[in-house]
Amino acid sequence: MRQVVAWFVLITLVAFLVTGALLMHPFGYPPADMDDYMIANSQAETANNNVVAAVLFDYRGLDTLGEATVLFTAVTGVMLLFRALKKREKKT
Amino acid sequence: MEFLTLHSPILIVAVPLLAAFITPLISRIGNRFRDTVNVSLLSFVTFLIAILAVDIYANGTRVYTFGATVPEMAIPENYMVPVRIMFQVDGISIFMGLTTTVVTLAALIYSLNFLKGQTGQDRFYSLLMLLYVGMIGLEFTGDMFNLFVFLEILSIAGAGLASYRTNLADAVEGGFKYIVISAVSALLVLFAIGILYGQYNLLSIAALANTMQFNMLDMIALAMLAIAFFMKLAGVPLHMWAPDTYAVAPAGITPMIYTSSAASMYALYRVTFTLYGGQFDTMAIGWIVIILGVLSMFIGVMMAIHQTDIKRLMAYHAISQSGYMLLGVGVGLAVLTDPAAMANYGRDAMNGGIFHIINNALYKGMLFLTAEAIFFRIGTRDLNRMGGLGHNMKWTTIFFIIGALAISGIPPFNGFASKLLIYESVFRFNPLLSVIAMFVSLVTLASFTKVFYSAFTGPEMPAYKEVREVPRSMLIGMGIMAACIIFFSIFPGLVVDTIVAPATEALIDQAGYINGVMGAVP
Amino acid sequence: MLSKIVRTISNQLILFILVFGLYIIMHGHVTPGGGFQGGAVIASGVVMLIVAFGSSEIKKSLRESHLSVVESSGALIFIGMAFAGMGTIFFYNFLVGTPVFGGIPPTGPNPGHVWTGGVIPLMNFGVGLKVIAGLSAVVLAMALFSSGEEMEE
Amino acid sequence: MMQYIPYNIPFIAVALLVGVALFIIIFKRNLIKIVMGIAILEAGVNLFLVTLGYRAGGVAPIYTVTPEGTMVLPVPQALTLTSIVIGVSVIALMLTMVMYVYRHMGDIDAKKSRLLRG
Repeated sequence: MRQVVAWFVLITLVAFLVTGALLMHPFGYPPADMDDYMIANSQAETANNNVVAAVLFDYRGLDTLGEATVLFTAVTGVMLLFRALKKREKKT
Repeated sequence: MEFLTLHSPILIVAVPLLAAFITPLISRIGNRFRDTVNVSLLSFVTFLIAILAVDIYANGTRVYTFGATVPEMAIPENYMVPVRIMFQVDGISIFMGLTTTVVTLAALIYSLNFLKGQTGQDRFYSLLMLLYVGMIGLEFTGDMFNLFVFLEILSIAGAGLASYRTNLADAVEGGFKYIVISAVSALLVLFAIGILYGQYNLLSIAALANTMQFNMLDMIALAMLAIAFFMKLAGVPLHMWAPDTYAVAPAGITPMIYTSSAASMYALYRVTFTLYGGQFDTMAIGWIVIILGVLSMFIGVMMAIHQTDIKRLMAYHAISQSGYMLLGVGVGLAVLTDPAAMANYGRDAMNGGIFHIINNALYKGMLFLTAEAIFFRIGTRDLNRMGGLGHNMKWTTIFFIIGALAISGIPPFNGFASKLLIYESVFRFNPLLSVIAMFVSLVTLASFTKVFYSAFTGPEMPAYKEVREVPRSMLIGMGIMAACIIFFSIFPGLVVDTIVAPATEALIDQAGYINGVMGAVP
Repeated sequence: MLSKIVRTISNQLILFILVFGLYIIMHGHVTPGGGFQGGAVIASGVVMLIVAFGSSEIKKSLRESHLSVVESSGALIFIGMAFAGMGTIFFYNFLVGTPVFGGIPPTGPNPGHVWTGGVIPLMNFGVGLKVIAGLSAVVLAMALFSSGEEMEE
Repeated sequence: MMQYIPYNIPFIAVALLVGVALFIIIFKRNLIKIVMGIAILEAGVNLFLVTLGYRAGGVAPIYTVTPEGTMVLPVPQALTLTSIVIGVSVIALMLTMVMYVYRHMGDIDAKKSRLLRG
């Protein structure tokens, strides 16, 4: 029973995804209002030749801060788990 | 002061972030110093959020664009779409922000004594701050991709904290379950963001809502977003991770993970109301939300009855209470396009559902804290092995009674205020739903009466003769929440008028949200 | 620990990996690359050392508490640059037009100059430090755990 | 719809990749395989993001000694970079937890665990 439900869910999801893929804009011709602004203005506004770096650290700087935070969080989490426990803690 | 008001939206996120980054450095100076710094920084953030709240209730939505020359200038000069990331803080955002901050402050103070003498404290506090950053950023942001990033921060921090007690197999498994669910739901969100970005080349929520065309692809994206956030908020039938994770998370963290589910609920509301505001078949979607809410309510409470682990029991009640919030807001969603019904009862239902979020975060959080206090003293979560604790743990007993009465909707507590709003308005929508809600409330009362009798009353058990009251910081943590509950119980009308009604208004008023960013553009 | 040949070669290679990684970090605003990519390159060099010498040998020279300090300082440099823009607004690129990294490149294709980019090279540097320390710490901790040794507190 | 099919092969590849990943996550019970499934899901989503930004005949969006011509979109590349780093972080934490589960259980089969069975 579980298997049947799981297969049903999976096939529905994949069917949706393939339909979505067929409905997307033609590959290679995306709409580009926001990106064109960045390509045109990154040199003047951020003094930057690398537009991707300008997007990462200036236009979408908070995302990169968040991304660095995610990495920090994961490292802190891994270190928290791998800490050496004291004898007293191990008992409970 | 003007500087603080102007920059408060980002300072609220950046100051705890700074605290998280410096915690590994300053803990080399000493544990007391680290605790002092963390508590004072979080108190400063609480002050900031109060300033921001006053400003927003007086002057309306605040937009803060990163890296621009003026905070309100979301769209560059002579251009028609927003390019930079912006925070957009309106009534519902600040409402959720207040909830999160109160719970976090209580949890942090509670943890101070709880963790004394254990290993890994600096990393624990660092992650606690990061979990707060994740929640508050998710609530403030006005950008879809930014929302995804903050969702990941809160998931990773929550999972790391949930498996804090690595010596227990259950703890690691609960954390693993949480992170698998979080990763899958976050990737679904990212996929939906990709679909929206591919069609409109926009990432800002307001700009997307402005240009949305509601074709087939948008509906697929909506379905993905809804499934993902529903998974994160632990509604039935995607609730299986919640009891395991809530039960094993250490003290203070369980209320915060629970609040992060509420933040996912906020994200769900933000997507359905603001991003897709009312342009789809609201009646059908509203009914789906209502049915899922009623299912969560009913199944949650039924599963809770026969639990013997006190925290699992409370976790199932948490699922059941989420159902009330979904029910209230679902009724509002169902009649969103019908102004007469909206004015008649829809607004009240949404008020009730949203008021229930903060009430529930407070009393559910406090109940989790009392359960951890018991665990702290007697070392078990099994109800059958408890008894007679009321003799020695007087304050904990009082806090438990307050929480239990509030969650069961007994007048005059705040749970009754929000539930009454839901009952009344839902009754006018569909009487049967209201009856089910009342029934669930009765079962909740029965279940908590059972817990109260088996844990606190009865003769003093010989094994627990030496049990003392928990240390002071834990009492202060619980006391902060109890004080808020009592305040909300005495002045429910005031609270609904000042903070809940603006939140409801912000959800309904999609045009206002869009104008906050796109205002200058014809 | 692997054979002497492997150890000698990785001892020599690590220098080149360091230089290449630093180049990628410091030129992130002119050519493809940046803090994350360069940091990952150097962290992979550390992984190579762990494989060649064994985790317990590396643990003696690369202490986990030091890595944690480096990681925190990298994060602080990054968020500090963001805070420094707060005279105008958070994340404002306040160094554009100043002598430090402030040169504005001509519009359109050009040969590229290192002293451009405003705060971006500094942020790249901070992120680079963070990624090096963070990824090395994770790999080292996993290697130590699977070889049965306890971490230091 | 039909006229898009030759152009949209990358998107269909994404759909199939995500389908494979969902299959693994739903049906496999080995914890390492679940982690692998999530890694594949991430790869699929990253591929989706980066294909969104491709412009026919475009060059990389970096002005340093670049040929003249249209540039591909920079934002999807930045988003992909962010999402890759996030993916690495999530997988690192997951593998840590799997290592602990193995230490406690001596096994990484979810059927043998009390909590992970469901």
